[in-house]
Amino acid sequence: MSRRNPKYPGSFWEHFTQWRRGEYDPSQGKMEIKAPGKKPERGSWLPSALSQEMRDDYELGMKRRIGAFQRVYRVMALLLALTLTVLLLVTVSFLPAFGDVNAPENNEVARRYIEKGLEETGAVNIVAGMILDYRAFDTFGESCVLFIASCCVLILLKVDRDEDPHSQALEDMNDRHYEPNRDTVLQMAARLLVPVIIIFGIYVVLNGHLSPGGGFSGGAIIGSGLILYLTAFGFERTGRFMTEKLIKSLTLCALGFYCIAKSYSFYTGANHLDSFITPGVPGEILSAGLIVYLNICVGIVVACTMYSFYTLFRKGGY
Amino acid sequence: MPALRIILLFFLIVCAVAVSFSRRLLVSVSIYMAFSLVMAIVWLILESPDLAITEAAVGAGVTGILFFVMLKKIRSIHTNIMAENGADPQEQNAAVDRDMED
Amino acid sequence: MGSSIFTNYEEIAAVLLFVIGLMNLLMQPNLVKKIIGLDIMDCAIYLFLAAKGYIQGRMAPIYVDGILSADHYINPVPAGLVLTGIVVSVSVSALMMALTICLYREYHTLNLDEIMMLLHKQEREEELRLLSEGAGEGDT
Amino acid sequence: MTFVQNFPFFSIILSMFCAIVSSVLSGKAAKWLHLAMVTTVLFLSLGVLQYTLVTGESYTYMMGHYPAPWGNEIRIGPLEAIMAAAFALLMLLSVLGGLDHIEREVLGSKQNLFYILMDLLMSSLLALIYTNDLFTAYVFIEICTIAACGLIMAKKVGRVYVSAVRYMIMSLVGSGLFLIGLSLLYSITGHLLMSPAKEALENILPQSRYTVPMTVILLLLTIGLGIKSGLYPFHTWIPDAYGYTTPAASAVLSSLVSKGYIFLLIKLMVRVLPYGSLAGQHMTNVLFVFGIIGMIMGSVDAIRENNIRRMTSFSSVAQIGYIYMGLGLGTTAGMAAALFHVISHGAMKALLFVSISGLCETSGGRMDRLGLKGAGFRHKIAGLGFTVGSLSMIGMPLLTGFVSKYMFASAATTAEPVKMIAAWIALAISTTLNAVYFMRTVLVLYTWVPQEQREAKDYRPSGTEDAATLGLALMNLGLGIASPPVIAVLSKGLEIFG
Repeated sequence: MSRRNPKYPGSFWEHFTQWRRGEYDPSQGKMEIKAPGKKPERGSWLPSALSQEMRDDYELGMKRRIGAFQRVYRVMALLLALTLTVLLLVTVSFLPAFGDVNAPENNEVARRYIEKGLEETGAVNIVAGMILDYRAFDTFGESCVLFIASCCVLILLKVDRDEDPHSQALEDMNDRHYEPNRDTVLQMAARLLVPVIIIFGIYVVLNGHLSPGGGFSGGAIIGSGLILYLTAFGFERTGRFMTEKLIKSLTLCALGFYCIAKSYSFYTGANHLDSFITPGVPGEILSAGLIVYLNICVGIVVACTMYSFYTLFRKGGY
Repeated sequence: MPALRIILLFFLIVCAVAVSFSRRLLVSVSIYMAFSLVMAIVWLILESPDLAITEAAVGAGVTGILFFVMLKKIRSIHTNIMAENGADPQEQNAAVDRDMED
Repeated sequence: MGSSIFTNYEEIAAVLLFVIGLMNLLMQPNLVKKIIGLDIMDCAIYLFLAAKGYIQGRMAPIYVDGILSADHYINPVPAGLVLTGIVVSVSVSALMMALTICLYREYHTLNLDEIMMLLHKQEREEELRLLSEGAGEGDT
Repeated sequence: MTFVQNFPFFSIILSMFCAIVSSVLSGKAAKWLHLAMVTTVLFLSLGVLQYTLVTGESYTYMMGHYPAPWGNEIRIGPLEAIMAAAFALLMLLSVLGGLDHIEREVLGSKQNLFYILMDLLMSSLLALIYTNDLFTAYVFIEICTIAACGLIMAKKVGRVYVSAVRYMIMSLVGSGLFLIGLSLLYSITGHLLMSPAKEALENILPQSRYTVPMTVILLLLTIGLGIKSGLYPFHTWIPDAYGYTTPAASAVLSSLVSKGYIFLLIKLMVRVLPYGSLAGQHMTNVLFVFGIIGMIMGSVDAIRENNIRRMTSFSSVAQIGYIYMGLGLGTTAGMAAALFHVISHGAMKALLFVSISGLCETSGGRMDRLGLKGAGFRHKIAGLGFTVGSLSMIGMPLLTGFVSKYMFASAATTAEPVKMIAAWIALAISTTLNAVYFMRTVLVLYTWVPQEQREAKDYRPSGTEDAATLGLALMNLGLGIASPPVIAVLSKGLEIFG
């Protein structure tokens, strides 16, 4: 095994050993940062030994490579865009005409949703009946999407008072930029608008099964009302009622109720058991079985989530 | 009323293109909000009031607010960085504007 | 080519918007515009679905005057799907915005290309540093 | 309806409910809840597996009061049950393996959020496995994506934000393509449930009018899911996403998340696509080519990589290529091989990522090869785990990697001669390249170092990590030795899958 002797520098075995340990890499083109013409000593291309010139050379090469890559990327992306457009346009041209009664999707599925919807779900708004009763599993998944997105934003932006007092102080200081210094116009407008917006949001939520709208749009309206109030009056006023604890417990209760109610309904449905939920008298507020309660839950979750998105973006806390 | 439909759809496409070519981010966000509103009208014409009200509340409302507060947050982070580096206010604003442009 | 290309304005607009949004998402170096591109792309798909649900001369899917016949209302399924989809897209864009704020705090720029270049450089220097340390160890 | 038939539904709802409850719990309580939940899901899935094997047929379960084309439904057979059990087991072992790291690397006040993400990830994977409805699949794909993004950035140090943004962008492109493909499919079939959609397609596909739309739809759906699972030309987010996050998250992401999308793709191929349709044949050919390229290029990238975690991530690209190659063979045997590789790659990758975390820790956090010199002496169990995982990757007999390679090779004989030769050549090249980079790393781990470097510096031994490593190594060994029953269940499940 004389070839394993490290006295033979530059031997194949030495290169192989170095490569195996990660000290030497033939494929990565270290050549471009070596001084030309001179065979470098081991260790001569260390950062300390790198002259400024070589670094500049390296950066220039890097930039050139990235530039070339970007040009190729742009051309490829344009080609991709054109191909995709043409493919999709051709596909669209083979689809049924716009507004066609005989299109494939106007089949027995849609027919039953419309004809039996009132009898089976009790909702006057067919879309609400469909998403909260016939296809409720999707809608529950959708609420979970909102929940998980708010969890991710919490992980990203929430500043914890105890663990990180420095950033908390920084965030508080920054938040002064947002605080209006007794901006009369804004505050008057907010005083007039906020109650109207919030009441309208509640109306949309409660009438979700009777008229357009529902938990999600109503919740977003309530959320924007709260955000307007916060913008006009600052955290001192909203902090009195919208605390972290309240938001957490509201979300927990709403989602928990949603989960339990829907599990009950799925379980009874799949096992062909009788459920005590009845459609009620169509057209009344407290009708349509679970739909009105589910709308309220979704509304609460959405309003809380939107409000907490805003506060987290603004100063990383409530 | 196909004419109205075509005009609205054309407006949507113009908005979408304008978003990518506008230089300032604030303008892009405002154009996006206009896009959402027009989209809500298109859905109203397509007999889907549920979608219209949701898009108006979400696309033009909450998403727009979130975009604005994000831009403002970025500006305040930027001001902090500049202040740490000891730049004077005039320069700070110029730098932020440059940053907000594409 | 099929014949529907002359009547399906909504679908054609949706396809164009989809491609514009997708290209914004892929090509714009600026993160904020990427997010807007994402929203436009999603909106385009929802426009397509809503157009598919429309039926000429029928009403919105809300019972009026006790009419229960399926011949009076448009297809409610696409509207339901779009409602679900809008929630998903707003959650995703809020998450992306939060990520943008964090990235800006970390790298002081909104340009993803610049960030990638910076990282490339850092990685390279780190690699060289580790190699030099290792070489030092080997010599002693 | 017997009580056992409710179990899949219980497991989905249970994991969601645990996530919701965890939002007000402390980190520690959320951890225990998560572990208990995953264990429960494991036993529930085993119960379902036993039930479906006894009855020998699959059944549908209504989610609500309305039957098939109107309400949501899930469908359960032996294949789904064994996948759910395997996923739950892998999740449990990966989380156990990374438990200490989670406690150190995730901020204390945010640990319960981390476990919420894990819970919801489990529920979305279960829903992707069981669902029979395309739109439900879309919603849960989104949950899975957001949860995976949250897991990537949970560490909040270094470049995780960049990784998360790149992952999100690629995934969102994938979701967008999937959603528009789904809308187009809905507009030509009028159904969102898989089985009615297949019936509708069988009626309309003979008309030449629908050939082009169907091809485009398949292209969009496949590329969408391909981007999300890291098929070769769209894999650029993988090394970033797996390379910098906390070990439990890397293990879960590489061994489970991408596999959920692949399982959905298999479901689309079997349940939605009519058998022997022209568009389907094009699709399998395309998948075959991409898979072969991925097998080789992923390994080449791995050889060029010095960072051990990034190297293992690139090896994931190659292994995903194997799976797509198996699907691209277009035969039932190829599909069975791909399904077996889904489980076996999960076991191998989870083992590798868990043991890498231990090895790096005893080397002062270094991840380059030079820094890992002699790490196998410092952390014996992690070294053993890495060696077993590498040998399994290379295809050492008695370990699970050998069985899947053997299945791929024998499945290739059922395909056309051209595909057979190509698959064999690619398998040979890829195995050689695998051997090069994994053996190189194992040799580095056991390079002779002076005695004082064999002592672990500032290393806290962790019982759970060792136990998880041993468990995963045993799983590799078990899947390798006792593969016949697993393969029998897979082929039985595949028969009644459609």
